[in-house]
Amino acid sequence: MGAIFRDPVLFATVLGANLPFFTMAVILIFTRHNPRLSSQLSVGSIAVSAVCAISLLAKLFFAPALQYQTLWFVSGKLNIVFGYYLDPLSLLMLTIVGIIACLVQIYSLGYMAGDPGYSRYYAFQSLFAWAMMNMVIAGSMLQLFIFWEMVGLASYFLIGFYYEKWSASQAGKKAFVMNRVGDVGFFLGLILLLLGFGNLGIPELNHAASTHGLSQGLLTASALLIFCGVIGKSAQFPLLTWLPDAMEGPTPVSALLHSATMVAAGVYMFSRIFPFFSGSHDAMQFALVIGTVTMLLSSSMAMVTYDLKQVWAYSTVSQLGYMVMALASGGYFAGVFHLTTHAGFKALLFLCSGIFIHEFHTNDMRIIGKQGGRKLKIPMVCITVGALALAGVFPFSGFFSKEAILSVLAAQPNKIWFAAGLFGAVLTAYYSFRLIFHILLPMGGIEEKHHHDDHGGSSHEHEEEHHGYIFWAMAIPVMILAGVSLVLGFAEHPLEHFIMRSVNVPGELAAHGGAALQTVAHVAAEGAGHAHESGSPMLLILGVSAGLLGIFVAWLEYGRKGASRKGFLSHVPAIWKLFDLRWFMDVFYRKGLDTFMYAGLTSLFTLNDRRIIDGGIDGICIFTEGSGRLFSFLQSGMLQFNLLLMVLCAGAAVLYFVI
Amino acid sequence: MTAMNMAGFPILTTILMTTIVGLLVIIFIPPEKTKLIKQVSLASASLGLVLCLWLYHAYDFQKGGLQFVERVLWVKSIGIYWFNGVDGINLPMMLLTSVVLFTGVWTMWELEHRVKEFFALMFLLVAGVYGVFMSMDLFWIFVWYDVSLFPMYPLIAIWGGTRKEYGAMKLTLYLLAGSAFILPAILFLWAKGGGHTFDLFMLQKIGFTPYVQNVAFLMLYLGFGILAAVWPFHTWSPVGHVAAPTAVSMIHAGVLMKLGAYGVLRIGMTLCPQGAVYWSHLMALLGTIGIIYGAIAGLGQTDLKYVIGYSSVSHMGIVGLGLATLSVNGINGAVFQMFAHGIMTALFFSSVGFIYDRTHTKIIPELGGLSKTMPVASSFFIFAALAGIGVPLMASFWAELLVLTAAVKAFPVAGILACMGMILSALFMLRVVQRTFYGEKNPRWEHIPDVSKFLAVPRVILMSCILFFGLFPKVMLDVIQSTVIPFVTRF
Amino acid sequence: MNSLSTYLIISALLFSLGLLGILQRRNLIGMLISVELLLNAANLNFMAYNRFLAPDPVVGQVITLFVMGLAAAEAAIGLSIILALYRKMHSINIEAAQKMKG
Amino acid sequence: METSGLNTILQFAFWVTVALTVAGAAIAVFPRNILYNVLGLALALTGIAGFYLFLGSLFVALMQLLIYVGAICIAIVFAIMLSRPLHISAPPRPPVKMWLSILASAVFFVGVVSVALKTKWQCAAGHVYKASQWSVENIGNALLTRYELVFEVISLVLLVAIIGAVITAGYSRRISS
Repeated sequence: MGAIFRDPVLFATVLGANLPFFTMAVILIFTRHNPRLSSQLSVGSIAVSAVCAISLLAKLFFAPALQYQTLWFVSGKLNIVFGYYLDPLSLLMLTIVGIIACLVQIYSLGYMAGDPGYSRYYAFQSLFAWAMMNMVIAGSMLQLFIFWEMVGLASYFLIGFYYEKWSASQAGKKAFVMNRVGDVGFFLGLILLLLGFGNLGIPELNHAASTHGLSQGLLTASALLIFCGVIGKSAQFPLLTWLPDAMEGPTPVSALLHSATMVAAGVYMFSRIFPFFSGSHDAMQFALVIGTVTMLLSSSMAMVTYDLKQVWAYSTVSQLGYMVMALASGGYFAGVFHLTTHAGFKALLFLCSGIFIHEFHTNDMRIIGKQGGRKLKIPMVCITVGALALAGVFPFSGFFSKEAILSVLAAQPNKIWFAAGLFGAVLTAYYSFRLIFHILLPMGGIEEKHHHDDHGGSSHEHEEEHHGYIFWAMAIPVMILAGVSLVLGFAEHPLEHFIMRSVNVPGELAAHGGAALQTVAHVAAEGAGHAHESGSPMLLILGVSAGLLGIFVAWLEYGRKGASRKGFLSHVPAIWKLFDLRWFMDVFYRKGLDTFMYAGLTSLFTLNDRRIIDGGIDGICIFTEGSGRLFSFLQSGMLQFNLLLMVLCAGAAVLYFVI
Repeated sequence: MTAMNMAGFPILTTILMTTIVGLLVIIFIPPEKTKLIKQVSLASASLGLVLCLWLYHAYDFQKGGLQFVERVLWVKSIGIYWFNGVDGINLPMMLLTSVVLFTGVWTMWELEHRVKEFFALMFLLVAGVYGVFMSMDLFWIFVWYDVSLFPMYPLIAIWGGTRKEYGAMKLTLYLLAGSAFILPAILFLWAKGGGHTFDLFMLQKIGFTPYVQNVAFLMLYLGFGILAAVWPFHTWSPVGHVAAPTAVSMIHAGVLMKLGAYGVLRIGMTLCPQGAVYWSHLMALLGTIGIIYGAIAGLGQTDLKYVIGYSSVSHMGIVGLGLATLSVNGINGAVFQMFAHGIMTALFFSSVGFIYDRTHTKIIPELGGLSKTMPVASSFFIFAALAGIGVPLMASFWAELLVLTAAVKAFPVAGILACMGMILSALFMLRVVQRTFYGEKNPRWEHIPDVSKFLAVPRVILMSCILFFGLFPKVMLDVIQSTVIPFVTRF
Repeated sequence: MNSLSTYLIISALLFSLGLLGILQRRNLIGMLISVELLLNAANLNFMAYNRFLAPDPVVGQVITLFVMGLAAAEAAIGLSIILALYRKMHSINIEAAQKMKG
Repeated sequence: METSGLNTILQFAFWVTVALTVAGAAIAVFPRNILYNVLGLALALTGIAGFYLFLGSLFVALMQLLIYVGAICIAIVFAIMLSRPLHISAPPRPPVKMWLSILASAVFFVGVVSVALKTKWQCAAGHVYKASQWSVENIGNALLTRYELVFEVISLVLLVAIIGAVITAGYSRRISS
């Protein structure tokens, strides 16, 4: 224990990662009935965590990867360790999580104000922050899995935050169960590794994979199984439908968990053991296919929905698909970089949408547009910034990361992935600007009769008047994120250097971790190198034009004067319906669950229990009882008759034996 | 037997005596003085708890083996010993028993109907349970085992709920049917061992022939398996639990079901290692079926206690699967799961019991939206449900991890199927949670008060137990494996 | 005359008479009387075996005494049951007591 | 000669005892008046006490008289007085039951007698008949040493039986009143 206080780095890590847990406990046990204090505690502790994360990043920026570990328990030959692993990737992610969680919690001060479950909300936010931070800096895959599950638990509680709403609790359940499906694969993969390799330490795994310490079969099998976890958590095909449903939660939750950090955990885990995955060509190809399919499917869904949050949810899924594509095609840095920028601008988009939703009490972009959404200037500007970043327009952060991904994809021998990536970029730009134009340039202008006018004055005054504190609590985080989205892209090279740097630092970890990282560097450099060789100007032009093309199409349909505002897909109702119903995936799951599980197995088993097993037992009982009844006729109650029989029998027996 | 350490002070007998003295004192208190009866019960239960905690603390796991041994020859001609001792397998069970008894007594604080008889019978039941766990003599194990079965009938039939006579009768008949397998098996082993000792460890040294081991193990497995709700002998579990009053469900599901698994481990696998190897596939098969079947059948239930009953079937399947692997991790996990499930299911039943006391219904569709009116009581149930799902950092997660790891190694197909059980258990627990606690506020329950601070204490104790052993599994695993590691060398 | 079989036959005769009484009497007290006969027949056997066969002279006598004690106890209990029964049913006819009929 | 004379007397006395006993037993069983039955029983029991004398045990014979004839018969008489009035005549005996009972008893009698006669009885090793060993002192000695437990158990049983009898008889009175 003393070591924690002696080592400032360890102290900051432990404090930053675990403070929210105690906050949660304190809120749940003591300050439930004092929402104000609860929120202050929670925001305070997450601020401390964020500061810890930033200072760790600053302090360890040039330091080698650090590993702390202690034995958790031993069972047989299994040594389960608990530890923290601080390398550039985890530090980066820790900082992202800390900052965004902090911003979102500040934002929630406004958004959730007056909610009856205010304290509960902050308790679960703290639970999430704790789990997510611990997951990020976990030293072993098992520990990662544990906090991965805890993150899912926090997500379950936060999605179902409005538990009076059936759809919300249903969505929470769906999220948890679908995640569980993926997690079981993950779990099995871990068990396989545990049995085949015996050690789940992240550096050890990476090292073993890159030095062929693992047999190819084991590696592929476990990589594929572990990838199931990514599919679940990062909502990849075929488990992607929980994420749009998860939008039932409060908007800040969607921003934090279901776009910026938690769902990115899958991608993070992928990059965490990237050398391990890259040891298996088959697994990588599988991931590439899954990522591409996900990206395209969810983009298509985003094109038809009118729900603000749903658009961003589908978009999140598709961007996660992008990241998986990048990683699966060897673009370690591209994936991580897109993860970083995406966290920023997608949180931004959600938080802006949250302001609209909070203001207009609807999720429908058409109604928001009509009621004067564009009059909310700060969120309108910020959401446009976010959309530009998402669409990959220079100089916003999304541009840089998307270019990085496209260059990696272009380096793939099969150009189909690159084409899919480009197509995805077009779709992304299209659906995000479809939304922007809906709000900015609503059909038939702004209806002047919306309820805000009753108070008189513009909506801006209204904001000042009514909820100054609330509005600014929401606006400031949004503006900070917008600023970040604006500048983060320019930090590409320092970041790349930082993420890739640890390769060149000979530290104590070089012994077992160095080689792993070299592989990363090698693979990544290869990818980047290819990209650059294969003509970056060409790539640049293609990437930018894809984004612009999407925006242009959106403008044609929704933005320009006299536009139909229906979308080209509305001409083909079948496809519209297909996209709108999520390619019938939900229908399929629902039907499957209902017919196979509930109507099939469950009722069969229940029937079996009641009729066959219990029936059999009861049958035995009835037989016993019946035969007892039968023989009870002998029990005439006439004592002497019984005696007589007894004596006669005894006498007869004696006679038989004697004579 | 070199590792056997004689105890100076007969701590185990003292623990047993806390219940028996409690029972006697209660018998001599006039029935009107319910408050005094409850206080005496709680005092004797807490004395047991303190002694068990001390025992747990004092057990030297580095040395391992049987400790705190008391061994006195009782009947010379057939070799019955008063032979008690603890090792890493029964120590967690003793702790579990004391915790569940303590919280169970506290949970029943509001009982009004025939208080005296209730607590007297409950202490008799627990005396039997303690006896089985601490005894190392086959004769005494069987005697205590039956002592623990007998009070179940009146406890359920008098204080029970839904279809109590049927439930009580079914449960008792099932369990006695189990006894009918166990007694011949014990006598068979005793006779084959020369007929001059019931001492478990003396019999162990004899080394039975494979045939004897196969037969005896199967009988013991079936007999004890009924109590452990091994599929297809599980149907008493939902029915019996539905009928039983809260504390009885807690003790029964929490502790008594563990007697079954413990019996298989303690008698079956100790005396018949070859038999265990021979039947391990059967055990793995039934365990896996139990895991899947319990979860799926639980999906369709509408009675809260039925759901928990089926979840117990599923969780005890994990124990069965763990034992079947005959490996360090599997048995570690199985014993740990026995402990974790005991605590968890006690929490389940105590929260359901509270809800039932207040609302007088356990039917899920009638309950909906309970979270609004009783947030604390609901959170206890939800916590238990999460533990049941196997959320990490709760005790049962580690148990499942260990068992599944061992199972995937020993029986890959069964292991993978059992993993699928994790999905099902999540689905079915969350479904119950959703339907019972979430949704619109139900006007019918609007004026029902939430759980009071006083009655929250036992539930909080159980919750903290789950969390403590989830965060620090070492505390338990060190103890368990000190015995399990030498144990598995004989397979 | 003084031989084992004489005594055995006498006791068998007494026993059979007692048996007959038990089987056909409906008066409970009559049945009790017959039971006394049965016990005495058995006692006589014990004594006779002891006298003619056993090595230890005391054992048969002790058993006889024991049986006598038991018989006294049995008579006390039996008679009190009869009295209780009579108060309950106002009859001591065995055929009236049929509550245990299955 | 003297002994043969004594023998004759003894033999005569023996057969008289047999006759009395069997007659007593018959009276105890056959008459329908319950009081006659008790008297018959007393006669039969006295006869059996006589057999004990013939067998050489004075103590047991005395006990027989004391306990059976003295105590039990009197108790039965009391019971008769406390229960049904004697003058109420009982319903007639059903003949089927009667004959069946006689058949059963006869079968039993024949069976037992044939066993008794067919068996070749052999003395146990060490069987010596010495009158001194049948003395009261000897029995008293044995009862308080080797058969101490038997002695105590009898007294305990009697105690319990008496308490039980009191409760059974008294309890029913409480219920019926």
